[in-house]
Amino acid sequence: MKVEVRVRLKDGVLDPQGEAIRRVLGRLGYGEVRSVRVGKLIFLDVDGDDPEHVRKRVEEACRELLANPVIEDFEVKT
Amino acid sequence: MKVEVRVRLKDGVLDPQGEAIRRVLGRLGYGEVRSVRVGKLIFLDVDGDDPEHVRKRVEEACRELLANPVIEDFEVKT
Amino acid sequence: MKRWCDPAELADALEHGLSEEEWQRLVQSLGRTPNLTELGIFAALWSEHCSYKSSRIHLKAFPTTGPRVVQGPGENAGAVDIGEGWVAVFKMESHNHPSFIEPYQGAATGVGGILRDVFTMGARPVMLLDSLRFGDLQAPRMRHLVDGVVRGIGDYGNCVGVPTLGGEVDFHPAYSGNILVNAMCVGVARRDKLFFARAQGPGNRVLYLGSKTGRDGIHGATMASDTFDESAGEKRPTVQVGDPFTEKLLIEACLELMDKGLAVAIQDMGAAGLSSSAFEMAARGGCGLFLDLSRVPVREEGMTPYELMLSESQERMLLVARPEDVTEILAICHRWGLDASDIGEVVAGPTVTATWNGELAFSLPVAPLVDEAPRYERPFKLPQPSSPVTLPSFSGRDFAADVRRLLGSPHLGSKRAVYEQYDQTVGAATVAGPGAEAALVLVPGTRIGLAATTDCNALACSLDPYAGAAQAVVEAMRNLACVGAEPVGVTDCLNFGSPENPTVMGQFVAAVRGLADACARLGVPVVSGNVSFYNETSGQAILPTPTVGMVGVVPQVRHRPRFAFHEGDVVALLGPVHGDLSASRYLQLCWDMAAGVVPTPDYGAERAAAEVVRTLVRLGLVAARDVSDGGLAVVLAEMCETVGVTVAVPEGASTASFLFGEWGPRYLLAFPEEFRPAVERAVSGLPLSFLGKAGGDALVVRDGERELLHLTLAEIAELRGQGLRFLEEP
Amino acid sequence: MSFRRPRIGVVRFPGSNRDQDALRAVELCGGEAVPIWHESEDLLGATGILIPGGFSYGDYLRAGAMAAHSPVMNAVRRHAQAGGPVLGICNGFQILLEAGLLPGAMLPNRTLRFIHREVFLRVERDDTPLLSKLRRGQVVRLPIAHKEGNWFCPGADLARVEAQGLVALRYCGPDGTVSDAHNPNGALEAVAGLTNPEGNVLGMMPHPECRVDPLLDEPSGRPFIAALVEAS
Ligand SMILES: Nc1ncnc2c1ncn2[C@@H]1O[C@H](COP(=O)(O)OP(=O)(O)O)[C@@H](O)[C@H]1O
Ligand SMILES: [Mg+2]
Repeated sequence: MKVEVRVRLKDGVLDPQGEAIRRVLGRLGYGEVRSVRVGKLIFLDVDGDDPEHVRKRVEEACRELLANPVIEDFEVKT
Repeated sequence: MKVEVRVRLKDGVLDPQGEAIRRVLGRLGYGEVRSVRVGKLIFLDVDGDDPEHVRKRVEEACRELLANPVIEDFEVKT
Repeated sequence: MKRWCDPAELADALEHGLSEEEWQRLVQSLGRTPNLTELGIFAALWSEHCSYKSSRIHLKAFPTTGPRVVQGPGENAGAVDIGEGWVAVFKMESHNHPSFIEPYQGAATGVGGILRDVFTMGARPVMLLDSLRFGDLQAPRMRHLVDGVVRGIGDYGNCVGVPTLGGEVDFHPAYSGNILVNAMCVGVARRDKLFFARAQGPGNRVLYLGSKTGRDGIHGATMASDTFDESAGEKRPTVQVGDPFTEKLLIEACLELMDKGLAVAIQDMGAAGLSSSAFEMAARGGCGLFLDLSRVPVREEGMTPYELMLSESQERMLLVARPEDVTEILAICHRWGLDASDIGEVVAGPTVTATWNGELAFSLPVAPLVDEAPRYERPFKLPQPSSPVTLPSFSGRDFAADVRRLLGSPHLGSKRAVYEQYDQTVGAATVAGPGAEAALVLVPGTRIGLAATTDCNALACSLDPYAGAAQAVVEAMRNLACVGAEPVGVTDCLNFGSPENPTVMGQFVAAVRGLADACARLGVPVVSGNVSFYNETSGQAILPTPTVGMVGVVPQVRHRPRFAFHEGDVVALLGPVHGDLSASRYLQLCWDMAAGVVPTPDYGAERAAAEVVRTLVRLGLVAARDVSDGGLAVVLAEMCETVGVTVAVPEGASTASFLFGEWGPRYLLAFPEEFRPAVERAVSGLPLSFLGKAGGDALVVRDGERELLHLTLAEIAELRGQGLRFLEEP
Repeated sequence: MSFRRPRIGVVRFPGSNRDQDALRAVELCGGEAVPIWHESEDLLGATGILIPGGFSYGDYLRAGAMAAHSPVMNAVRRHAQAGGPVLGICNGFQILLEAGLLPGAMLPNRTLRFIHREVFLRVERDDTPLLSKLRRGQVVRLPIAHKEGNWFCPGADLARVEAQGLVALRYCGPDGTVSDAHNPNGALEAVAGLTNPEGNVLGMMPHPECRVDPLLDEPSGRPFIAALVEAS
C-alpha cells in the first residue's frame, strides 16, 4: 500500500533554509515570494491491506523516527 | 496566495536517505515497510491573485532553482 | 493570563523561578512592583545561569592574573598574549539541558553561542573543542542523544568553517538523565584590536544585527537553572533552532565592522537574549540605554515586549556605534545579507528604558540586575576523602582479556566515529587534530603554534573532587607537552548538581579549590569559564564534572608532532615504572571497583617531566603520549597505527601497576635509534625505562619468557572501533 | 627581473569557508590571488578561477544550488566557454555541477553524515592542463570533508562521461585499487573528480588547498593548485 507522509516545521519554529531560499528567489526576480518554508515528503510502500491499521503503524513510525516531535508536525495520507 | 511545491527524486535516482530510513524502520520493527523515498515539500506564500499567473511564476522558479532537473521532478499545487 | 504590562506579584515571581526573598529584594531595590516584563528580565538576569549567584564567591579563588593575561574573567571570553602581537581568546560553555531535550539543535546552538563569545571580542575563531558526557549506552534515548549531539556539533562547526580539533567523550550511568555538552572555542586577534562589550558614549546608537526575533527559547536562562523531572518534555517549546549559515555571515560582518573601527562595543544575545546583552553592556560601560522595541526585527506577529526581551532566538548581536557610522554599518550588513536595525541609543544615567509602539515598556536601573544581583554563600559539606582501596590479587590474571576489555569499551576506545563527523582541516592551519594528545594550529601567517585540550576525569572527581580537579589541570598540561606546547591559560566549565544541596555544593567548592591550587602551582591563570548547576534528574545528581580547557603555545613550530610508532622506533617510558591503580579505570572497568584514593599531583615532578617532553617534541626527536585513562596498555595500543611494538615488563615490576596504573608524570616515548643519545641527555636525571622496539604488525607484551599479550593491528583497530560503532551507521 | 604572476580569482559566496585557505594556497604556489565577490559581474582580470570549498548558502536546498545562480557565475561560465581554467573544490565542485559546467549531481553521502577522512585518489587523466602535474595511475592522499559528495549521473550520461574519459579522480585504496570498501560516500564509479570534455574545468571533492604547506602535512595538494596557476 502506498502511503504519503508530510512533515513540516511547527509554526513559529525558525526555518533557516526557507529564509535563505526566499532571499535568493528575491534576488532572482521573484520578489513576490513573501515566505518560504521547507518540509519533507516521505513516500512509503507498506505491506498490508487494512488502511486503518497501516495508517496507525505509519503514525507510530512518524512519532518514533520520521518526524521530530520537538519541532515538527506530521500528517499521514493513505 | 499559498502555493505548495512537491519535489521528488526521479525514478531510478538512488535515494540514500530513503534507503537509510527503510533500514532503520526495519530495525525498529517496521518490517512491513518495503520502500521509502524522500522528497521536499516547499510552501510558498506568493503575492498575486491570478492563480494561473502565480503558478507559471512558481514553475519558472522550480526550473530555475527549486528543483534540479538532472535528478528531480517537481509539481506545483495552487 | 496576564499581559506583559500588568503588575506582577509574588506568584508570578515563583513561576519565574525566583524565591520569595528574591521577590522582596526585587521590589525593594525597585521601590515599586515591577510589571510582568520587568519581572521576566529580573528572573532571567538573577537566574543561576546569568548571575552566578551561588558560585561567584568561590570563583574568586582562581588565579586570574599573569604576565600574559590581557583579559581575565568578566568579559565574553578571556584573552592571553601568545607573542608577535597576537592574543588567544577562548572560553568554554555548557549547553547541557537544551541538548538533553533536543540533542541536535541543543548541541548546535551551544557551538553557536561559544563562537559568538569569542568573535565578539574581535577574534577570529580558529578551533572548537567539545567535552561530552553521556549515560549508559543501553539507556533509552541514549544512542539517539549521542548521535544527535555529535551531528549537531559537526554540522554547525563544519558549516561556519571552524575546525573541531579536540574534546572528550565519556559515559557513566550518572549522566543517563542529564548529559553534558561543553563546547570550547579558541580564537586569535591582534592584541591592539581586542574588543570589549562596554556600551559607551551617550548619544551613540544601539544596533541590532542578525536573525529576526521569534518566540524561541523564551525562559531558556531560567530553564538552564532548573533541574529536570519527568515533565522535562513539557519544557520543549523553549528549544531554539540554530542557523550556522547566518552565524558565518555574522562572523564575517562583525569582524569587518570591528576591523574598520565602526563598532564602539559589541555583545552577543546569548542566554536571556536582549535582556542580558542590554543590561550587561550597560553595566560594563557604566551607562544606560534607551530602546525602541518596535524596531526589533521580528519573525512572528504580535510579539510583546516580554517576548522581545526574553526571546533566545539565535545568531543575534547588539552593537553600539557612533551615529555617523550607522549608514556604513547598515551597508556592510546588507552586503552580507544580514538584517540590521537601529533600535535605540546610549544614555547617561544607569537606567535601561524601553518603549513599544509609543508606550513605555519598562524602565529599570542597571545595578540591581547585574552588579547587585543576589550572591549566595550556600551551605556546603566538604566531601570526605575517599578511603584507600585494597587491591585484588592479580596472580593468574588474564591481562590480555583485561586489555581487550579496556580497548573495546566506549570509554577508552577510539573516538574516530565522533570526530570523523567534524571538519579538521578547514582553515588550512591544523598541525595536530583529534586523535592527537592536544590540538595544534598555526596562527594565520605565522609559525606560532596554538594548542588546546579539554580534560576531566569525572570518576576521580566523584571520589575526590579536590584531587580529581587538580589532576585534570595536570593532565591538560601533559597533553599540551606532547605537542610541544607550554600552558598559557585555562578556561573551565563546572558541571554540578543542585547548589542548594550542601553535599553537591561541597563537591563544587572542593573542585574549585583543586582547580585553583593546581593552576596556581603550575602558574597558569584562569581567564574564562562557565558554571552549570542543577544537572540532576529527579534528585539524582551527575558526577562532579569540572571540565578544564587549557590553551598552550609553541613559539615556533618546526616539526609536526607525531603520535604513532614508526618501524624501528625505540620505545621508552619516561617517569615511574609503576602507575597507581587506586581510582584507576582498570579497577573500574575490569574489577567493577570504582574506588580508591586520588593522589594529589606532585606539581614539581609534573612540571619537570612536562618541560622535558615539550623540549623533545619541539626538537622533533620523539613521538610522545602521556599515560592516563586506562594506563600504559591503552597508550601502547593507541600508538599502534600502522606499525606494531614489542615491549617487556621491566624486571621485578608489578605487571598490573605497570600496564594499568595511572596518575603521576608518565609518558610513553618513541624515537629512532639515532636520537637515543640526545633523548637520554635531555631527560637529565628523570627515570627513563627502555621497554622495547616498534615493528611488526602486532602489539606484544612479554614478561620474561612469557607472552602476556599479543594483539594484531587489525584486532586493535577492531576492538577500539567497537564502542561507538553505532555512530557509523546512517 | 620582474614578471607578472598569473592572477587567480577565488570566488567568495556567502558561506564559503575555505576561500582564505584557497587564496593562501594560490599565493604559495606562485599565483596572484584575488578574491571575487559573488555579486561581481566580471572576473577582475583573473586568467584562472578557483571556486573554493565551504557551505555556500548553508548548503540549504541543495549543496551549491543557490550559489550556482549568482551573477559571478555568468562570468565564470563565459570564462570557461572561452577555454579559461576553472578549478572547483568540494562545494566548488558541487556549484559547477549545479551550474551545468560538469555532468551529474551530488546526493547526500550514503552514511547521511558529514565525513572528514584521509582518502586515496587514483589519477585517471594527466593530459589536461589542470592535471598536468600528476601522472595517470598515480595515487594521491588528500582529506575529504563533505556531507554531499555522493556523485550521481543518469545511465545515458554516465556512459558518455566514461566514454569521453571525463573522470579525473577516483577514490581508491593505498595501492590504487578501486573498490566499494574504499568509496567513502557511495559516489557512482567511485568518482572523486571530473573534468569537462575540453579539459579546462576540473571539479574535485578532496581538498588540495589545505595540503600545500609542508609543515601541516605531506604537500600532496600542490600539483593541483600549481597546475591551475601554470595553466592561467
Ligand atoms: N568557572 C569559571 N571560571 C572562570 N571564569 C568564569 C567561570 N564561570 C564564569 N566565569 C566568567 O564569568 C563571566 C560570565 O560567564 P558566562 O555567563 O558564562 O559568560 P556569557 O555571559 O558570555 O555566557 C565570563 O567572563 C566568564 O568567563
Ligand atoms: Mg556571552
